[in-house]
Amino acid sequence: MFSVNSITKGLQKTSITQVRTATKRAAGSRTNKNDSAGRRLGPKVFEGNFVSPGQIIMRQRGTKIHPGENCGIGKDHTIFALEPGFVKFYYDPFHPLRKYVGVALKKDYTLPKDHFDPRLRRFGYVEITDEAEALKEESRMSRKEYLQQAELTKKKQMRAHHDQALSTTFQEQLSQFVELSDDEATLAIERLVNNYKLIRLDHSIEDANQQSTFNYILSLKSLLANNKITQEELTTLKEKYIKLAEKLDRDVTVDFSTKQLTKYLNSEQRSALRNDIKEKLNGFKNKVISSEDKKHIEQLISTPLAFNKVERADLTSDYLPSVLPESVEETVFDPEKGIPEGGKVITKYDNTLRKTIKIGRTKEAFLNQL
Amino acid sequence: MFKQFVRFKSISNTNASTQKVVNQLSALSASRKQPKLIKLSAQDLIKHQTIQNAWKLYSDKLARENRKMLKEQYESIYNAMEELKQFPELFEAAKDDVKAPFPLEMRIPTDFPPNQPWIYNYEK
Amino acid sequence: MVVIKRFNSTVSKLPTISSTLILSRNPIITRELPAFEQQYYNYQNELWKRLMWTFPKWYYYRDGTLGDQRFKELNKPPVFNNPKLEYTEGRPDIKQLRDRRFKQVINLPKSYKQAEDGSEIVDEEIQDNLSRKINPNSRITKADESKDLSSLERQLSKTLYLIINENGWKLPTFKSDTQTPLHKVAEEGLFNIGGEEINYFNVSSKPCHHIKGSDQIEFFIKSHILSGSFKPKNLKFLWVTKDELSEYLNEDYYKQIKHLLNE
Amino acid sequence: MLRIFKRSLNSGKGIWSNFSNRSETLKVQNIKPHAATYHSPLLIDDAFKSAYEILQQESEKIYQRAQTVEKDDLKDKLLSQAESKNPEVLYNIQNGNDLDITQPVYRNHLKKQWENYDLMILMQRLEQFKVIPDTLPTIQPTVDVKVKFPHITNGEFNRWIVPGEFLPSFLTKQPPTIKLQQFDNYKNESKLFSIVLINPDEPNLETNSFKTTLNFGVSNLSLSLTDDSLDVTKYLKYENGSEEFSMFKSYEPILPEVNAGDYQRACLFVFEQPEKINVDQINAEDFDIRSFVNNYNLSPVGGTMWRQKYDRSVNDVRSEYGLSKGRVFHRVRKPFPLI
Repeated sequence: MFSVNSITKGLQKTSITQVRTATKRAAGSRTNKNDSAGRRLGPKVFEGNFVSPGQIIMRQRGTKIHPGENCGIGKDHTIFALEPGFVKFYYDPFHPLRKYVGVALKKDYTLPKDHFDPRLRRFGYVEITDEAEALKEESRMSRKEYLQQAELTKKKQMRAHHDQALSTTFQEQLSQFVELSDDEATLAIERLVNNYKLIRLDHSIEDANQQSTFNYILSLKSLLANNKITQEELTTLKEKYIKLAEKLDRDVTVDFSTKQLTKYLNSEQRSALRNDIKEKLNGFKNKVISSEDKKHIEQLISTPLAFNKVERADLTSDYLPSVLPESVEETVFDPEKGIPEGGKVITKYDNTLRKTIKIGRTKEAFLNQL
Repeated sequence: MFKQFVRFKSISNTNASTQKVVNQLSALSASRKQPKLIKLSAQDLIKHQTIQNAWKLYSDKLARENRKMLKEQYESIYNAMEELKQFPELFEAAKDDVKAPFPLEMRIPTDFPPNQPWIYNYEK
Repeated sequence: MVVIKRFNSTVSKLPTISSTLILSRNPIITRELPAFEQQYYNYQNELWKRLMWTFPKWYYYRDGTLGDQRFKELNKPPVFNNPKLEYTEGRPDIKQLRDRRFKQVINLPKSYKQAEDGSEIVDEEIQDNLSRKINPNSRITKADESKDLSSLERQLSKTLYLIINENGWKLPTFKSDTQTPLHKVAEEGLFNIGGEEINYFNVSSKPCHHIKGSDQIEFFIKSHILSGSFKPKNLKFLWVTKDELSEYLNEDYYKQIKHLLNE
Repeated sequence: MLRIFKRSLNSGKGIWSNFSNRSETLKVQNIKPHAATYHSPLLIDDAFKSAYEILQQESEKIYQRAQTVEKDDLKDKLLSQAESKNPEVLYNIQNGNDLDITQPVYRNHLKKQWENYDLMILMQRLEQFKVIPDTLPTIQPTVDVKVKFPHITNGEFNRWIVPGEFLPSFLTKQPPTIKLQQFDNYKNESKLFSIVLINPDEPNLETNSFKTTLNFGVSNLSLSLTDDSLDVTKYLKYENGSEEFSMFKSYEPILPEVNAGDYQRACLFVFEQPEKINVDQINAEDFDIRSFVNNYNLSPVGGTMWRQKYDRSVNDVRSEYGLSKGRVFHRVRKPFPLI
């Protein structure tokens, strides 16, 4: 038996270092094989350095550092500058465990900025001074816009045509309501056309009137801004127009559904008219309706300024149903006692009797065939 | 050869036991047996909501009263036992609650009374 | 409002104590539903029936059997959807002999004979037959009609409490020494005044409440009577509901024990 | 027949049938009758009748409690609570009838509706487009601010604008109608408001950055729950010399130049004023919104925003306002640093 000491002593004395020389070791070890060249990671610019847009600030595996203000991040987490400026590394109080790098647009600007302070922003566009080039740039269109031009022009023409048609009808009718000079008539028709367009969009008559007046005042101001008229002229024109508008609004307005001019009624008069018409219409309820009655009812429902589109449809279905109800006794007959001329027999199920019954209806019951 | 297509009445070739299973499953299945969904009108929807609102209010009130009563009963027992501490023997006797077997004669209320509502001839 | 109190140990003289028995007869039938509850349940029931699946008639009554025949006699098929007809209250939507717009009402063949007007034909032979028509007993008993307050068969839907007349109406109270447990005192007292033919269930040996006087304390013990009867000699007694109890007891006293009682 | 919650159904004795102290607007409006083919659930009417009584009694208790309460907000809450289960009110709310904003129950409903949708949209747009903190540090709206341009005859734009959307210049060429719906104004009092419209994206070539321009500024505008908007009627009165409110900057639309950034933000803010402002002291040329708020002790109560970019109508509107032709910028952004 040797003690450990004696062995080590012996080794020191003889100093034998064993080397395996002839054994097979050329294949190398399994774990040491996957070394690669360094990926050259790390920051590429440092605190306070100037960077241009697109310049790489940091290469890394994962987000050791997060992209802060004016910085972007690539798919391999490379951080690059989005704006020219000075690199700043910082912590953000909203994410206390992250390190950030940002680009400050000014040298002495500290990051992160206070949360409630406005951002510092760079404009970066350069004005085109050459007029021809500027015009070219201005008239440049996207493909989408270019392709829509034809349709847009067509729509514009149709609108103009429509307005023209309205103007002519109004021009013909205007003299029935008010006496105006030629200049005034032009203004009045312009006003009425605009009123019509606004009323069509559910504006009240009074709102439309005010809007048209306001439009005219703004157009006068525009003339003043372009030095076409003076301030005094503006005042006189304005007063003149307001007088005209008052005169016009008192006497005439546009009925939206018929596109015709009609006498103006204020809201009280309109509601009175509505009630009056409804009362008249009630006279036709549960009665046989002749073709003259039908015309009369249609006329009542389409009285200018009384009802809007939805109300008119409701009233029509109420007072001019396609078939009169059976409660109108004159239109019902007993089919067993013979069928009058033009009468029809209808088979229907009676819920209370729990069986089918036959009912005769005279031709007067079918209003849609009058 | 020209084959004429005649539509015959289909004859099921399942045997009786299979047909029985089919019948049983059809009694369970939903196909063609479900009613139309209830689509309430605007008025009826409001009525339904009102009924549910009132029911919620009503049952909340009952539950609140019940909770209050139970709390008071508990406090009563607690106070009575505190008072009973003056009499150690009684207190000990009350504390050692000998669990009496639950009486089998106790019955749950039914919608209608039994033929004989009360049993009188009890003997010890 | 009851406030939790702590026992004060500096009492020099021990007060006298008594044990009061709250003996109750539990309800035998279910409570009367308030109007709104009844209406709500009826409404919900209608909704539930409306949404119920169609009755699988073909499963219970096979085609061509006698049962099928009887079922068809009792249940008229619904109105079918004729495309040539006009239906003012909506077109029928029939699937499996049911109008899917409504609840399905099914009349099942009765197991007993029935007269034309729906009343039962009483047949002496089948009085004990299981297939006889079931006529439930009335919820109102004779004791209710005769207003017999000492009967245990009155007010079946409510809890009844025993009160006795000893210089005025009161709950049965028994003097107690400091040795016998409170519930034993109450039990013995009850047997003493009402005979031993009472089957009762003592809820707990703990008192459920106490009322403290100047030199006496009244403890309350809860128990239920299950069968038998309270038959005292020369003692007036009543079985009353919670509401009626307020008329017989002292107003302050009733207020103090109100929360111990059930409807 | 309308078999509905008519007051006749309930013998007309409860608080919900009593209109001596309650507003008529709590009555049900425009009941649509059932179609002939409709079938009500069975027994619904019986249960409804009792349910109505129960809720009505509860409401009566809440009304009594509300009478003893002093605090305005608590009282308003109780008054709203007392009506919130009323079937007539529920019908009006659920069937798109006009709601009377002066009634606590309707006001609270509208407030909840606003908080649950419109306010969320607004805050999202203000934050995403960095309107806060680029203009004001932050804002907690309590007033619903709606904007539309009533002069337009094109149906597509005849509506309240959604915060953040792109608007064409022909639409924004006239001052907008601004509606302020207040929710915490319990007594329908008149309050003073200031409204400003600013554009923080005007190019500033000297610094290669941006400057803020004031495009519209109004002060001392007195509005209440019922009189709630700045509209053409008020603009016309102002034109005719009325002094209902004061304007320290007349409306000038935002007119973006060619390629001047992706878009320009029109930020409209509404401030509640503690007292009248002397508008002559306000510097409209070099306007700073933060100092404006501090100087006059204003509290921002609401706002909205939209975006604009160069379109084919810009040049026409420029000439209408007598402005010179706009600059044209190069399409590509250059890497010149901030000066």
